[in-house]
Amino acid sequence: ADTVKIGVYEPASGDNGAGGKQETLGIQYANSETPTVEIDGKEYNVELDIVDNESSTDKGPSAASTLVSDGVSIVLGSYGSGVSIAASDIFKDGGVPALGITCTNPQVTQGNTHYFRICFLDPFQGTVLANFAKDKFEAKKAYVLTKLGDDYSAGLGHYFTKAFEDLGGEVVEETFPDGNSDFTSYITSAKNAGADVFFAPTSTEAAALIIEQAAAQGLDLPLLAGDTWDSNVILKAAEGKDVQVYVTTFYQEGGNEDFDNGMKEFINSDSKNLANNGGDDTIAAVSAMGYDAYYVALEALKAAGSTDPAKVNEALWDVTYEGVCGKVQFDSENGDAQRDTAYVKTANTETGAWDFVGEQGVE
Amino acid sequence: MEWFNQNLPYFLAGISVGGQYALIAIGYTMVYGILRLINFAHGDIFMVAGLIMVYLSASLPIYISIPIMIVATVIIGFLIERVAYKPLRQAPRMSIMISAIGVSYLLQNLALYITGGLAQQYPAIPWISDTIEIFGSVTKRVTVITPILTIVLVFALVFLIKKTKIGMAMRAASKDFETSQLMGIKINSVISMTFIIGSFLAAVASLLYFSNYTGVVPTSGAMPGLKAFVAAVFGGIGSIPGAVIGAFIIGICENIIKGMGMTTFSDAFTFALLIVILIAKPTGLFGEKVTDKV
Amino acid sequence: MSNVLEVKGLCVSYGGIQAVKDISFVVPKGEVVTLIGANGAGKSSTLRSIVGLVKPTLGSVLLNGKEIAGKTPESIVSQGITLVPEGRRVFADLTVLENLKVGAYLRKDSLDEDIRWCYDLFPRLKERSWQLAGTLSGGEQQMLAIARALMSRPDVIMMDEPSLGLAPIVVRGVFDIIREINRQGKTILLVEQNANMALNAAHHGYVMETGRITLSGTGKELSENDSVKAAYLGKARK
Amino acid sequence: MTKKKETIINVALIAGLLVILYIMEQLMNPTDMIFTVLKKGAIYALVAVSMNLLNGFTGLFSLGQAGFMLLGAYTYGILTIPSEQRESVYQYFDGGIVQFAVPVAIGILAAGVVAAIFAYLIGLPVLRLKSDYLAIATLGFAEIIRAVFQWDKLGPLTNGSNLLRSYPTFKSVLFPFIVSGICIAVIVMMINSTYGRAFKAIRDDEIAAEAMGINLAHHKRIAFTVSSFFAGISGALLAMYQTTIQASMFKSAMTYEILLIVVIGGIGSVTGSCISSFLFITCSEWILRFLDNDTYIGDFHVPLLRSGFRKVVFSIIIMIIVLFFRQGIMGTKEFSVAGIRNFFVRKSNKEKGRKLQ
Amino acid sequence: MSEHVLKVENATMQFGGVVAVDNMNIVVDKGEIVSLIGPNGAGKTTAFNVITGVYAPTNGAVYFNGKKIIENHPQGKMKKLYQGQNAGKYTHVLAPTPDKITQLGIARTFQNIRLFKSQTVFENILIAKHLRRTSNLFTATFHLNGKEEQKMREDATHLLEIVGLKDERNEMATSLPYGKQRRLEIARALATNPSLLLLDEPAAGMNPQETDELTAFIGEIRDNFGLTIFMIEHHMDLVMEISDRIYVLDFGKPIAEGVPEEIQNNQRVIDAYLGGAADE
Ligand SMILES: Nc1ncnc2c1ncn2[C@@H]1O[C@H](COP(=O)(O)OP(=O)(O)OP(=O)(O)O)[C@@H](O)[C@H]1O
Ligand SMILES: Nc1ncnc2c1ncn2[C@@H]1O[C@H](COP(=O)(O)OP(=O)(O)OP(=O)(O)O)[C@@H](O)[C@H]1O
Ligand SMILES: [Mg+2]
Ligand SMILES: [Mg+2]
Repeated sequence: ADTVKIGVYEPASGDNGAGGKQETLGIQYANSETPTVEIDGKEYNVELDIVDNESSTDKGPSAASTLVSDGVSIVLGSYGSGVSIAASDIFKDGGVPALGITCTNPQVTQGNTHYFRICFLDPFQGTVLANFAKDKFEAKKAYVLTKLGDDYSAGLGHYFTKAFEDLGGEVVEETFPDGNSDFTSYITSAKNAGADVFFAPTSTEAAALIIEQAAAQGLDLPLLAGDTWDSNVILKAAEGKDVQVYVTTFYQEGGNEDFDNGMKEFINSDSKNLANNGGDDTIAAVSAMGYDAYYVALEALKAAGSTDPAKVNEALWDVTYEGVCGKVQFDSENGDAQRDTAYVKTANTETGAWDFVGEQGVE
Repeated sequence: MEWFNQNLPYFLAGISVGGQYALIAIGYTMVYGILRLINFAHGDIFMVAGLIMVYLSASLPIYISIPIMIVATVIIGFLIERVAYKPLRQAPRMSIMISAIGVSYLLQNLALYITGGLAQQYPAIPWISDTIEIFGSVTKRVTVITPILTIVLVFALVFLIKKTKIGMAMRAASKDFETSQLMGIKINSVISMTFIIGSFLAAVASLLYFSNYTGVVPTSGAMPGLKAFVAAVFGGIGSIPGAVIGAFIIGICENIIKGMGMTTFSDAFTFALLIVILIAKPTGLFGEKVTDKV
Repeated sequence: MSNVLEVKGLCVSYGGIQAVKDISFVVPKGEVVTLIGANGAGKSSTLRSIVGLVKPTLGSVLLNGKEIAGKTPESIVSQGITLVPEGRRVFADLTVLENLKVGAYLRKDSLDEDIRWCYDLFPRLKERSWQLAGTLSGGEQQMLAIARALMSRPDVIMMDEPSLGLAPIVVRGVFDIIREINRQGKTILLVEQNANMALNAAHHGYVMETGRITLSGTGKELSENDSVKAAYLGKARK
Repeated sequence: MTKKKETIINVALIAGLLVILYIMEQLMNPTDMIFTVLKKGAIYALVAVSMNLLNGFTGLFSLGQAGFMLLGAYTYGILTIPSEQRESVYQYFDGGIVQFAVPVAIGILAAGVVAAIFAYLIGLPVLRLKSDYLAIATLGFAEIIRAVFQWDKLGPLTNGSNLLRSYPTFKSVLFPFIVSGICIAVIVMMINSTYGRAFKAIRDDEIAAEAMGINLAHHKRIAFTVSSFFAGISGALLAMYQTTIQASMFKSAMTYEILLIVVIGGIGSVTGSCISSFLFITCSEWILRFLDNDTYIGDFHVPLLRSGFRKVVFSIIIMIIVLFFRQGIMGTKEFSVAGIRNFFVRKSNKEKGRKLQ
Repeated sequence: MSEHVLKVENATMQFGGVVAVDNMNIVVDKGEIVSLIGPNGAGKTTAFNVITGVYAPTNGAVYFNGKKIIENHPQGKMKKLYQGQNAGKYTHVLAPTPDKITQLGIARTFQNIRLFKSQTVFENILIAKHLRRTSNLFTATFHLNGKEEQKMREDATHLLEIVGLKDERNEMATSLPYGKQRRLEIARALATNPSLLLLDEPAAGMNPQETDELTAFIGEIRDNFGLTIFMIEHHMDLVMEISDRIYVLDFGKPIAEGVPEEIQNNQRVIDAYLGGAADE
């Protein structure tokens, strides 16, 4: 049979390597579940073309070029907004549509016709988190720590700040530079500032350090974060420590039994998958999103009736799909999925698993 | 008192991180002193030491892992010198430095390959990882141990270099290999010795550092390495007390800057301070003046 | 009579250039032997290859009957031979005293006596005991280099142009010292541009030209040889 | 061969190269990876040559290249983003303070000029430093510049730590080739002028150079400023190539990469730097990529191959080059028609000689 | 006063506690060959370094063709250390860098040869022509200075012929034998069009035969280039043969000055420097 190529533009190394790998796992699982697609009456084998964008806006474009040059019909990814924005023009020039999975920064899809996405956006997520901080903790003052030069981090921090201030709260903002692993000063500053919540939309790597050091310094504020923190890295870091961690996310394990079981089996079937998932079979929300994204791509291919990227791009606008993380339907302006709720979870430091807190929307 | 309580943690963090920088910086300074080589791979040796510990402690008890980790790190440092620097003894300085950059790349990429790029959780070392309270600030015990251990090690080293025969051989070799050989000094052993000491200190530093900042990633060595290197230059490269003082100054300033809320500039400030010092004193605080006799 | 040093068929080349081409000579015990020749004749290369700083491409070097060619400088030096290198090469960042101590690196006994002896030979060094060697004047550095070599108590001392850049009075002093240490039983292999004095001080001499030995004889014979006079002794002796 | 003749041949060769590139672009798929590599290679060639001018020809060990590229890239980006795009690019800063856009050519030139001005100012204090101290000071400046450009307060100008994008870029591979080509030609001409000789004298022996009446401070500053000018231009080109820029990508690792290129090509060889940048980019970004993928030959799972292996292999290649080809690809020699001719003539002479014997 | 090409006035140079040059006064007149001799470490090279701007003197002044080119006064810590009798005489600081001195017409060679290692013999000389250029960075880069470049090359070629290195033109400077390297250093200094040439031990490392050749050579260039030569040397044959006058330095101070015969028979000089019987 003929093959159709789907590009996977994800980080396997760098700051976002851990998250990128989990997202890729979801895609791979979906691919193993449904390895073929029927396009225009013909059966095609779906081949995943996976490249590593190294979490870097500098190396990303070359990786993107590789995909375009390889002749993929559609690209999935990336985890991390900065790399997605950086590759946007490469995909545009190559005429290849791209489907963002968990890149939540608005700029990814803004003003271009080839980048779509299936997740909610940071203005939404930031507001959700601000509301949550207000509702749950009656927070008046928030300490916001973002990473310098990270679009995801800066974006989410920005929208959170805006929303929180609109709600009448006060915000202390700080940034940490690349390569920083000493967070004790930031934690001290948060304490000294008298903040009620500590909001840190960062990569999981920084997150683990923050949790560890917050615990060591006896910080008794709730730690809040966005979707990136929904990872077993966080669970492990928090396990057995005296910390409270809350995250907003796309998916809650248990949301879809079939998917959960299949995914776990897939992870456990291969030691490499297990390692890529961080050593256990906790399902990350990004994996679920990756899974959905793969099926959205298949829908688009079917709708286009062709493997021609231009046609796929055209078809994407009208694709709808009911996935494990909810319904995907793109708005006609930017190609963003329309979503209005996020899940909130908290890390259970005893069991080392996520506890469901609730769904939170925006009033 | 309020002020004191609020700012003590910054100082504690500064002193502790300064001590760790100091241990790494000595490695730079010693190698530079003898080979005139900025050993870019030094920070990565530090990172590798961290990874070794992670993997060892997964299957062995801590008290066995620690000595094995130190020995393994020392062997790696030794081998790197033999394989990547020794063949270039006669080559221009730039080549050795590039070789060092190459080794640094290789170590990072190997670490990336082996760990799959995922952060590895450093094991908690009993006693030194415990949380203690100092004047009301909560911190890990390692914070206090670091500066003390650093100072002890430094005194030992200074004695070694100033007062012992091998120390004199090191200083002689640092200026002129050929003539040192004529004096019967075994250049290769002296250089190996330097790398062994440097790697040993890097291993100790990694133990202290990662007990505090527990995630080990392939690039973990880059920033502490760079800072330590700056510290070495700051104090006058080649001078061990200089490196140590430089490291403490940088560690403390960095945390004060963060405490002041100028976090964007915490790294930049380190460099700015360095440049100011260099402009005032082109060979660092305690640097030997180059005697360029015409 | 025993030869302390025997060089047979020695060849040295740098890359493509052959600097020393199959030379043989002997240094008898207790004698002063000199090598003279124009710039670039290969004198320094000969000395450097004997002591192992460059590896000879061919040939053998026997020190007290033992083969040393191809060994490392450290091991050669430890067998009782040393070289005062061309251009002084003192350790610039060590003090004068430390330089002397490094000179005795291989020794384990007390150095006080030897240091005193060196200071007697070169009083100037005593004054400068704590100065960094790099800031000494050229001549002072030369003295230090000789003294440093003496510190290892070698049987054979090779000197590469020890009089280079020295004041006349010191040159004479250096030659006096050469004679003096020779009298004390040391064997000396001397390379000199100052052919007059070298031949005067030497028991034996060899003349090198473009990598080969072209003439040999006792010091006296050579200094009276017409071609040597014409080529190396200059107007004063013509 | 006379000098004139050689110049003509060189010009002809370059023209030929451009024509070939043009034809390739017409015949092949323009998104082919080879063009990506060629574009980036051309840009890196320029920055490598500019670094070589400092480190190789003037003996100034500077590690500030990434900083000057950053200046160039930002200058270009800030000046050329079309006004109507600014609102979305500077979304956190109300559209930023620059509200006009200049033509591409002026943007590129400004990139060089801004980098040069900064270099001049930085050079005043730091060029007094020697070797490694200079290296670390320039490295430090690059890091400071990077931090300043990420600073929130400068956001209206620099967009803080966020991406700059939507400025004009190039499509054809000819563009970076022509711009880099012109710049490199200028650098080569300078190296061959009396100033170039002065630079080399400074590299060989500062004290002697000064005794020959060469004003060290002045000449070092010239070399530093000129080198940074071209680094700035290459920064602008890189910005165009990447379509987005962000201060965080101009890290010291980038400088080390360029330094590696320079050394692999041969310190003091312009053609060496050019050749090695293309090789370097090809290896690091293209042909080794297959090493990152799990590969099955039939049912056989090729061992070792998985994500990250490419970089391991690449660093081993670098180590091999560094250890076994110490002079780099070209040493201090230049690739030239005359050189090749001489090489063959000498070879055949040798053969003749052998026959005669 | 203006008849002296070079005048060193009360120059003192201290390094920490070491007084390398101590209140030195020297004059050199036009067309002379003057030698500076003295024991090792007497401060001869240091004196050269002061004259050529490598070191700023602790105290004193240097005049070139009657114009003050260097002046300094004891300052700060030095003032306390400095014991000289003219401590207060100089009030300004005038400390040009070596290139400015060369620009004025004083060229030098070095005790330890300092050629440009990676350059050919010809390029070594060409570099020294750089300081007399009239082109700027722009015109030089775009080769708009063809005539000047041509002239530089002709001059350099001419110099090579004069010093007898024509055949070695394209060899690497460091591959030359020692004696020729010394000649090349002199040729390079000449290429800066000096009127005063300072030679620091030009005959070091040469055998007597080569020294004789050098003696003749120095005389020739003095005549051909209308030079004034100030020279440090330890080879007495050379010094006595070509010097018009000789200064003898000891512990940084001139202890004698005069024509060769006077110096040769001066008991202080014999004791401090020449030693015993002057022949041997
Ligand atoms: N490291 C080297 N690399 C290449 N060639 C060299 C090297 N050292 C010496 N030579 C060459 O070998 C030859 C002999 O040099 P050598 O130094 O032995 O001569 P020499 O007799 O000691 O001369 P001098 O009196 O000048 O010291 C010369 O042609 C020299 O150029
Ligand atoms: N840069 C310096 N720092 C400290 N001391 C110095 C420096 N330069 C020279 N000296 C000292 O000054 C004194 C004079 O040195 P100088 O080189 O002028 O001697 P010289 O007369 O040229 O001797 P020689 O004939 O041996 O070359 C020496 O004692 C030397 O140690
Ligand atoms: Mg010699
Ligand atoms: Mg001198």
